[in-house]
Amino acid sequence: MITKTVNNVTEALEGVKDDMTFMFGGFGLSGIPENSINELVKRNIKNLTCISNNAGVDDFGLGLLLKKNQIKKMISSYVGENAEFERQMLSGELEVDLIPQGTLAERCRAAQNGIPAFYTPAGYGTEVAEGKEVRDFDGKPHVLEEAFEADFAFVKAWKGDTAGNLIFKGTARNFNAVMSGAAKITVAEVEELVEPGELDPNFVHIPGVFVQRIYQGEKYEKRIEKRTVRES
Amino acid sequence: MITKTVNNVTEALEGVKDDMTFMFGGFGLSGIPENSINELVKRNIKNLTCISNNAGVDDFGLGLLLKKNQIKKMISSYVGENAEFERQMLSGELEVDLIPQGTLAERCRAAQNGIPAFYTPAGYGTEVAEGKEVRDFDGKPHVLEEAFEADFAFVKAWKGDTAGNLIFKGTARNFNAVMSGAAKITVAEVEELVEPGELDPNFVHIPGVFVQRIYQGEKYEKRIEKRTVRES
Amino acid sequence: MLDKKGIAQRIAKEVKDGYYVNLGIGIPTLVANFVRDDIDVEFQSENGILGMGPFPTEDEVDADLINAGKQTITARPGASFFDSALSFGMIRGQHIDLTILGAMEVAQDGNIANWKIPGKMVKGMGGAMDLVGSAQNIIVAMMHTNKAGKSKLLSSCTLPLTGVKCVTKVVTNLAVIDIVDGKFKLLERAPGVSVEEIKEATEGELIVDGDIPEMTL
Amino acid sequence: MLDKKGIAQRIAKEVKDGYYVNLGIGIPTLVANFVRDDIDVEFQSENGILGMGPFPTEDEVDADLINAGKQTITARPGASFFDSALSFGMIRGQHIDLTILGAMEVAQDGNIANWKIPGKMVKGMGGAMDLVGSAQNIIVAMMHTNKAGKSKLLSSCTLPLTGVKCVTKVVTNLAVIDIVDGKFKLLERAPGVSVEEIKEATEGELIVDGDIPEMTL
Repeated sequence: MITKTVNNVTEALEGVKDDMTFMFGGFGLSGIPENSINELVKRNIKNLTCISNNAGVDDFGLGLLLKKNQIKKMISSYVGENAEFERQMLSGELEVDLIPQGTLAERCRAAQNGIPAFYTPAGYGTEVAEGKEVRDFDGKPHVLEEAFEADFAFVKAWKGDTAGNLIFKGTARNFNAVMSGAAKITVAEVEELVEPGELDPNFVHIPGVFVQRIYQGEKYEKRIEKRTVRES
Repeated sequence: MITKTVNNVTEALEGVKDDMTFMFGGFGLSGIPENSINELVKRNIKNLTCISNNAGVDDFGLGLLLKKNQIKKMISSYVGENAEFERQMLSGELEVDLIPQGTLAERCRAAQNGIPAFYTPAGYGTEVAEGKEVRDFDGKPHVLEEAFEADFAFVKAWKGDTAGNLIFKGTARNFNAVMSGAAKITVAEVEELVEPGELDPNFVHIPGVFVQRIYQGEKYEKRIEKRTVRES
Repeated sequence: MLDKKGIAQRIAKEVKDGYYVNLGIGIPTLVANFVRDDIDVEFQSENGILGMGPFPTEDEVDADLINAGKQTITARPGASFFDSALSFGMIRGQHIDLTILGAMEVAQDGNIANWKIPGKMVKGMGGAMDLVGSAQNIIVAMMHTNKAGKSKLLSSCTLPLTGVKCVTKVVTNLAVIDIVDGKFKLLERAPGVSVEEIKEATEGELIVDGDIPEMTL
Repeated sequence: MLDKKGIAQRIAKEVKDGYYVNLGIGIPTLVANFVRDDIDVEFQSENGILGMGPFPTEDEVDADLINAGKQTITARPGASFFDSALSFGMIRGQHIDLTILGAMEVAQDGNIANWKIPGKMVKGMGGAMDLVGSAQNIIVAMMHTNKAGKSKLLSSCTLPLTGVKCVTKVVTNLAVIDIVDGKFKLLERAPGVSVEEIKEATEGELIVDGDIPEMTL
């Protein structure tokens, strides 16, 4: 079995540099690669382009990178409920490329699967489609969108094995699955790292070939943005 | 829970007609929708266009439909080891559209996911690309391929629940997963049909929304094309 | 006049047996509470769940189980989880029967704007552009006028668009309105609201054809 | 001169530690038997498995577990199963390090033909067009001449192509040959085979630069 294990987050992030493009899994704060993000904050590398559906919150997740002005450009679908993100965008400190969430996901998936470009109806007739090729299929206009290119993808899974196989839990799968293998190097952190053979091969969500480095995260805060409960 | 159960293969195939286009899951004989195929043979509908990676063998799977001349056109990637398929093709009795296996899979997946067209490097410079748009991405030529359109998709899963959720086993997942939801109506047959809640939602391969009808197959022969064994 | 709950309650009547439904953030989320319980309906949330259940009890709360509004949720028996590509595949591939979302503006040609006020506010489109770009059955849930009292049902949108010619129905605190042939067509009045009041609150062209019934909830 | 096993054995030396490898039907399948067991290599089969193991014992035979040649196989610990779209995503996305496949013809420009003889025989391309269209490291395993004794290493392919300018190396019963700058470059002779014999069996332009060593297996 080809082994992908690295000993810790320091080894996992070897080679990250100023000016690089990174992908981050997660939706809101659910399933974000907490340990990799915290290490990036510590390393204080700058001028980053970040592809991530959201940008965390003011004091957690990618919000930490934003606050330290490490991010030059965000490629995201949603800003709402992140005051610092909105402030930096409106003030012009931060370049922002807002794109439809499904297009964001599919551009990751395209990179993962070697599809250089595809057509989607999303965004036709809006400013998102400006400057892009539009073509009719079955009489309906579609926009040409291209695969992302990134240096590192940081993803977080529930369980993983040393061969790099990943299993996600609940809705924390989100962008983590489609970003795995979508960058030159994919760094996966997992809550539980097991030996090959412990995961059922029928239920591996992401095969190890898509992952270059895997480590067990030191701790997970797994913060909840909107705790909503009902009476039991 | 929205229920997709039909009582038997007769109900499952309601509406199939001459001249329709069908998708069939399976690779070789592994994971083919045996019960649905046998019922199509029995109904003797004609002039079919069949999208399937292979065409079974002479006396099993789609080979049975071929032998009875029910198929007008095959859209496949591989003919080898199927004498009747090759004979009908070379004699001109059967129209055949041979396309690269990855393109076949991706055109199904495109139909399933509402992507009308995408670019792939496969087939560039070959007769497969004749008449198709070619475009360079990153200096490399790619061929534009479109999503399939089909009336029915017949797929076979290991387990399924009455909500239409599917789980596949081993390499029998193949085209079954990508054809689910890629036609107007998807008919899934399963070895074991269970109640909602019995399948772990983390490990459902195909969500029920992609399946319109589900039934438990009466029996499965699961024939093996090339039994290769080693000494124990 | 309806409150937000009332709007959700009225929209719930549009939800039919066997529907897969995507609910946007805000008023649309409330719709789930009012769907008749003698019909089978499944809710999709685009962050990766089909078969969304009610909010969890304190004991059930799980950071790995949220909806698109980032609220903690539960999964019903028969639910499934999936990645964002397949989730938007469901949407783009028109496997979802009904989409209910909020808006800042809706125009009589079916255009919708709901993600940005240039120079002032940017929420982002999230999954809305994918939803309105593909769905065939789109209901907008919103107040008839904005906080400044200006109509949100316009002859043409002034804000950056989310999608073109896609909205089929609008349910507001004042009325149920269909979009037909590039015009607003008044179908129902909210309880106690007159046709005159609706006309006044609607900047776009409003077709009032015959007697307009008061809605029932 | 090598037999088919010998060709596979020589190619096995090209398989490096940490490689993910796709093996075509025929001679390539045999390569797995000869890979050094002190290196870590994983085999992918495009019908949907990574981490393919040896053939099963009688007891282990499972109709749901086959390779691309439809042979029954086993899965190694750490294996995974996936659908055909993701499988070809691995291939197209260049996640597979080495592709080994058979051919009817290889041309000195790197073109390859292996799926059809017009009017006579059609096997179909299977996954070969996807493999050669994307892989960066493609080794062809084949006999140097066909059954009629005619060279399969040509100045230009005569059969319908599978891919263009893609083959990087050819290992035959007679020689190991690289494709460099649109020419065949002789690297090694099979045991007991002379440079003259190889030249004679090669219709395309063959560069023989200095002394050509006999291969070791």
